[in-house]
Amino acid sequence: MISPEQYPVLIVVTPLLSAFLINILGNMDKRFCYPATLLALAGSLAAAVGTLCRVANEGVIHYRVGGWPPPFGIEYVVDHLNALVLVVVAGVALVAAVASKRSVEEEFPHKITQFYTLFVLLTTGLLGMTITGDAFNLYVLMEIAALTNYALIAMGGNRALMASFNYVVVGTIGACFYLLGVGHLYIMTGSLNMADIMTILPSLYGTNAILVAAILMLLGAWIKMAFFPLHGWLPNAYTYAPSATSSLVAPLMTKVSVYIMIRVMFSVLGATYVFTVLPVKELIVWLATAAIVGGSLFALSQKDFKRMLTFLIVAEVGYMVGGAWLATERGITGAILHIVNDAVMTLCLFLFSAIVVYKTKGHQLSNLEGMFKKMPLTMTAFAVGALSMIGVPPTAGFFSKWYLILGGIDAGQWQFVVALLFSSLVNAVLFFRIFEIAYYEPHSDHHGHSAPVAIDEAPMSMLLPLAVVAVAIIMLGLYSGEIVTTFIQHAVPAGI
Amino acid sequence: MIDIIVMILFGIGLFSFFSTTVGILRFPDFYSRMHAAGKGDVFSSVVMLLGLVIYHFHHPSLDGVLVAIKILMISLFIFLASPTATHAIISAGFNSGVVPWAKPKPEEDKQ
Amino acid sequence: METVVSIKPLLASLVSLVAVIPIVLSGKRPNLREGWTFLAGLIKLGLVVSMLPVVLAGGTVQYTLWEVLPGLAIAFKADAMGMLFALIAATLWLVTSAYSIGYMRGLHEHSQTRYFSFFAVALSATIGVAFAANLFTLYLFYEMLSLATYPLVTHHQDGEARASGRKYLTFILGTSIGLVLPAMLIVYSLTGTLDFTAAGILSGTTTKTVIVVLLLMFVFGFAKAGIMPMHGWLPAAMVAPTPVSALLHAVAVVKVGVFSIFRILTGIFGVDLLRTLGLGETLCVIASITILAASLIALSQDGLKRRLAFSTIGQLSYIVLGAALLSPKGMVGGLLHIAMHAFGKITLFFCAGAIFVATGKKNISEMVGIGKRMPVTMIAFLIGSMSVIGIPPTGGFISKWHLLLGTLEADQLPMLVVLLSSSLLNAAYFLPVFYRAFFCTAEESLFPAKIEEAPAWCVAPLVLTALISVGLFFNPQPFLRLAEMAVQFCVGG
Amino acid sequence: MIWQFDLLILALGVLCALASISLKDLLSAAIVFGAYSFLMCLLWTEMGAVDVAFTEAAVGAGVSTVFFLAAVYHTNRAVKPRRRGRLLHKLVGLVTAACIGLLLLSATADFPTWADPNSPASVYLSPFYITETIPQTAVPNIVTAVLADFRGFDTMFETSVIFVAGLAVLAILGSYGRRQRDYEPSPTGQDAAHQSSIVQTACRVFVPFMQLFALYVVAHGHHSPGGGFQGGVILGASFILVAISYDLRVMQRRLRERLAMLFAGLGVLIYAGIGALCLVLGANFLDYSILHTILPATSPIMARSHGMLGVEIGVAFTVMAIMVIIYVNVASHGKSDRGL
Amino acid sequence: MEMLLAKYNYWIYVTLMMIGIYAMIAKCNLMKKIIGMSIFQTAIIVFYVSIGAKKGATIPIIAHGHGVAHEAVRVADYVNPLPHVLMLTAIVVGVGTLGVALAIAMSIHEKYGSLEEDEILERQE
Repeated sequence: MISPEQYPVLIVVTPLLSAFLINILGNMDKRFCYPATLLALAGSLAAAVGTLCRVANEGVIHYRVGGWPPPFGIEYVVDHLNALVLVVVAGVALVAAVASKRSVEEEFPHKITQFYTLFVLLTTGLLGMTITGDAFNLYVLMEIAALTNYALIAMGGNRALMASFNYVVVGTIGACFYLLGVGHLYIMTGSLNMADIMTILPSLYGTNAILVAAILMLLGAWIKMAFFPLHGWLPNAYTYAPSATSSLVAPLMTKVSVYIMIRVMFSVLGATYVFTVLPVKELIVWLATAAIVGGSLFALSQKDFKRMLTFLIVAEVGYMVGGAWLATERGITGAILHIVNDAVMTLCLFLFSAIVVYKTKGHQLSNLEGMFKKMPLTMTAFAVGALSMIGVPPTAGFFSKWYLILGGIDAGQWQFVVALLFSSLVNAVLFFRIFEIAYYEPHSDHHGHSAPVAIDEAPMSMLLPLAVVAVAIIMLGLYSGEIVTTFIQHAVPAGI
Repeated sequence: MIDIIVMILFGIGLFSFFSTTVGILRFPDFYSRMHAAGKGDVFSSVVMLLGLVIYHFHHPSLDGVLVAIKILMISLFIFLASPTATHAIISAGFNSGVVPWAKPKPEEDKQ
Repeated sequence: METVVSIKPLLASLVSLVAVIPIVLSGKRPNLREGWTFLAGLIKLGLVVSMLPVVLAGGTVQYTLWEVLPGLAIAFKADAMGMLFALIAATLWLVTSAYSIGYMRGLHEHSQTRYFSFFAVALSATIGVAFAANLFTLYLFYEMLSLATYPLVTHHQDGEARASGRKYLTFILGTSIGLVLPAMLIVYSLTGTLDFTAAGILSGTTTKTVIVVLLLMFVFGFAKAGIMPMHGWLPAAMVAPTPVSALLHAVAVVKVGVFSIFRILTGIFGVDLLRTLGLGETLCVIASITILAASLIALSQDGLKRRLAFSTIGQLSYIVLGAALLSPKGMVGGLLHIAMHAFGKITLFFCAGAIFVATGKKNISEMVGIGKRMPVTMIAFLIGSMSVIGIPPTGGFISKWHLLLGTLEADQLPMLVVLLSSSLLNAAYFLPVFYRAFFCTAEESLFPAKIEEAPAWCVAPLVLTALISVGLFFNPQPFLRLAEMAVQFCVGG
Repeated sequence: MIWQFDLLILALGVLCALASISLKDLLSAAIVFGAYSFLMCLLWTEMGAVDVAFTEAAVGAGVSTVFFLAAVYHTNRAVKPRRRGRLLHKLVGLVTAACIGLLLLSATADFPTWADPNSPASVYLSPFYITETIPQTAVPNIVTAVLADFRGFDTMFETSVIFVAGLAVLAILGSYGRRQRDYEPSPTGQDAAHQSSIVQTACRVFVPFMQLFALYVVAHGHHSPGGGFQGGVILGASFILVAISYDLRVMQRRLRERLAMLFAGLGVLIYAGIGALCLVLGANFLDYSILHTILPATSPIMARSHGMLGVEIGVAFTVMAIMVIIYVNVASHGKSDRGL
Repeated sequence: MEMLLAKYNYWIYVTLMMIGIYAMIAKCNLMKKIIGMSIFQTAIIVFYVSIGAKKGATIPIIAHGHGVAHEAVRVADYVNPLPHVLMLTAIVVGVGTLGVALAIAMSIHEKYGSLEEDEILERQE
């Protein structure tokens, strides 16, 4: 009944519609929520995959919402870049949803309905941000994602409240900056459609207004993605968020913001403007270097496992921003590939932290003692994610880092290369510290012959997703060549 | 002809607005200020709206009449709402124990 | 020379990895578990041997598993050099497994299942390195080996193990991520490929300085080769159970290090390039420093295993030196020494373990007169040390002989001196052990004169290895042949 | 447009803004802020943005002021006089504000002069909307047409934003889902339940008219300023008025929280559902023109018009319900007992 | 003078925005932060609406609906409707954010008994 023509919009509409259904059903009976959520996200994922295949076969897809031709109506544009990101977002959301069951029942039994409705709406927002080809539509979806995000984080209670309030303030500033940027573009070009703006823009490259617009939009994206000097809000927000929330938000929010930055750079302002007219290339790569080094060092100084992960996110954002601004083909490829890989890696780590919280009621490093004995499978899966963060082949992390470093070498930005290697080393230290803690049973310093710890694995609903993600990490690693040749190399703007 | 009436109504309205403002600024205490505000406000706005209504009969047409009726309804609304609001405010003030002004010592009060 | 495309190399590497599953599953029933280990070992050896004819016929067995990125494939190639190494590793794994059973059970070690499974993983990594067809694959298995050996090194899970485990990872991972990875990336961005070729891939791509930097990055980056100052982890890792030290730190890990260096020098840089740039000397100097320093330190060590560790460091640099001489004979010697030293040193470690099992003694000073109690072990010890020193009739002599010839061939007389003097030093730190063990007056002796050997599971392997290293003197085949082929292949002369 | 008037309003607006952030008493700050938004809405009427002005009047000056007051009522109303310590923050704030200000000012130099009929914005896209609206959608109010049809997709998500906001407030404050609704007297002794009968009577008179008016605004949105949002807000406001003049529970007897939530969901469902219906009928999402196949006796053009009406109704539902929900939760601090 | 006439809207929106940002960053009281936030958002609305303004044009509602639907509509008569639509969205988003922010602020107050940032922070320790 529904032709493949409609897949792009289905990606977004399926979760949107079902969000409200979930809410209505949930008010009748809580138990509907979980399966309904899975169903919705699975549908969205299916549509996303369908779109991906179409893009792979027939190239860029344009979809006119409401049947109005762009630039008058809103247009969905699915090209090789966001087709990929869409699948990742839908997939990650689905896995996170599967894993969320126990944590949600544990952490806020009274608010299951609201949680899942918001959860699905957040996914909708992220998907919409990714798929739209209209600058203003992007803002609206950004706000949906943001509002749901605030609420989901605030549901953590206690310290999460203040964190989420700061997030509200900062996030609003970010979104408003983006909106202002769009306004500047609109007043200068009179259009809101990204592709349209890009065609009009070259005649205006010289003007101050466009410069300001660029700065504002990029600032907005950077605030949203917690790029180094602007990262202040992230650690608290993600640390104190409920684990079900953080395992959705931490992998996706920053990545999608990075995607938006790339989108703005290459599909609104245009690569030539960003790299040649703007004088800031070097500066930003330096900032990214600072982000990587700073993030890694902060992570090194944390006692709190989850908090440590949040600082790693800051560092990873540095990777991607830096890679995108290296202005070399390999660098940008690496950045895009890292969006995909890092989403999955982060998901793996945060799913693990969710398990830790669920099992040990805390997320300090000390909570991990003896984990290898207690839950070997979980730890194995986590180890895969960790190795990927370190960048050990054949995990996914290695290959994106590979491209990034090559890009850095091509661009002659050695400080960036060094920073990447440094952060790999730091990650190695971080995660092997964790392995060590988890490998030695608590207070077993008498030749290891401690009381045998009973095996006590995580519940299936959490373990299974984790395992899936671990496998996915390795698969992504092995297929990264395919991904690059099929999708990313088309996404990299020509003439670099 | 119509214009003149409109002028006059506007004049009255403006004047009483002015006096209302003066009253709000100059009256000694909460209650009397509210008195000024309540009365003057309602009266002047209603008068001015009437002026507008009449202005619309310049060239009578269906739309004109419609607009006029709408304006009349607005004025009616104000006529009901504003006093109620004033009343509510004053009684709230009274409940929270704002003392009325007595002759000898004019003391300031917070709204 | 014909190339056979066959999945054998991959299988040879994977078989022990797969074996982990049954090993873990049958964790409750030790005999079955060790049965699996042996089975895997046999299959592995069988696979390796089955490829031997092809290689001896001058061919190679190749298999490309998966091309991840353009010019970045997980590919296997069984050529002479790799075959040499694989053969050693596969053989010694069997022996060591047997020995481990005796050792672990003799000491009632805990969590043996974990021990055996990671042992298997380590082995498949080793074979993977041996058969790696390009730097990327090599790096992949190199890292895998580092990770797999960590639980083995820190098997005791006590404070000491924790500390030395840290040291181990810091050295191994630190160098491989900090030096090898970037070097690899630079090579890739220069040449666009990482395959090992006969003539090397770097020639004519870049300036001498870059080459030198790369060379240093690689040589020090493969810290498993224990070139000073990257040797710190080796003595520390001696906290591991002796079989681990024996296999991993006399054979697998350290030899993987030097093997990788060999591969890089021949396959990436290419002998000619190094010759033309005259980088051999640099390496020679580095290596000889390590040789002498290590031997001197070894003299001062009282812990038997620590002494062995330092001697290992020294001996490894022999191999590097052999490669650095860039002369056919020298390189043959180097490659041969991989084999010879492996057999000799593993014998020594077995003896140390046997002594520990039987008497619980770790220090040389406590072993006065032990020969009266454990004659077999100590005889084997003598043979092992002779082989390491290079005294006929042991295999060690053959390799050292080639090395000496190599120095002459490359007229590097200082190196000749270095080799000889260090051989003296070796003698100086090995023979006293043996001497004090047998030739001491009854009252000096710390042991009753009744013979009381370690369990048979321990003794048999060490006797076997000892015999092999003697046997290698009389018939150094197939190792010599392989080494010569490998050298001739990459020197091309 | 009389620019003196314009400027005057803007100046007043700036004054109000300054006042509302500097006042020490949050209650008055909130009220001044209400005044500020009202000035803004005057300004927009005066610039011809009637719909925006209408919305701002209903939302900004009306409901959100109420929200503020309710929130202040439940928290403490006085701002602590700052001792020392905030100097750094002040400095950072000033510097940031200055930088952003300079940045934006530098951009204004390139802008076309204000209200220039030949500015890109006026000549590029808008002519299409202005000329094509009647022929293609038969809706005189261009804003409604663009809102509900040309850019209807935005509006759908904007409705979802409202929905999300309500849900978020529930999730954060609400004891929603737990059934206990304990009555507790409000912190201040003064009892709002005994509002003077004058107020109650007046409100009783007003409420029906307000709701009627709201429906008029929704329905007449095609021809005059207004539409789903404004109507919905007024509708919500009427309930809020009941809640204020009587008591939260009295209001809840008329519109229970669960029912409200249902309405909210329903509203957006109507909107998205109409979109999906178009999808099912084989057109693109939200392409109302296809609806003429199922609507009796309608041309594609009128179908668009009707479709818009449908979605506007949906919007009205959601907005009304959510406004009520937010008010209820904010005013009663989550336990919707009796409110202010 | 023309300069002033040409740009004063934009200048004043910048001023409002600066006020908003300043309040959001410098103010210690959460409510003040929220007020600042709303001012910030209105400032943007002023900006957009100013973009839409057009000299000599009237509100974007075509006179007498169906009556003159068929005669040509003169573009110059009507102001640009697009920014209005966008700003309707912005206003709604604004009130949404406001509601959420207020809710969070209230539960913070419930938890820590204060709306002053610094007090809350020291009570968190």
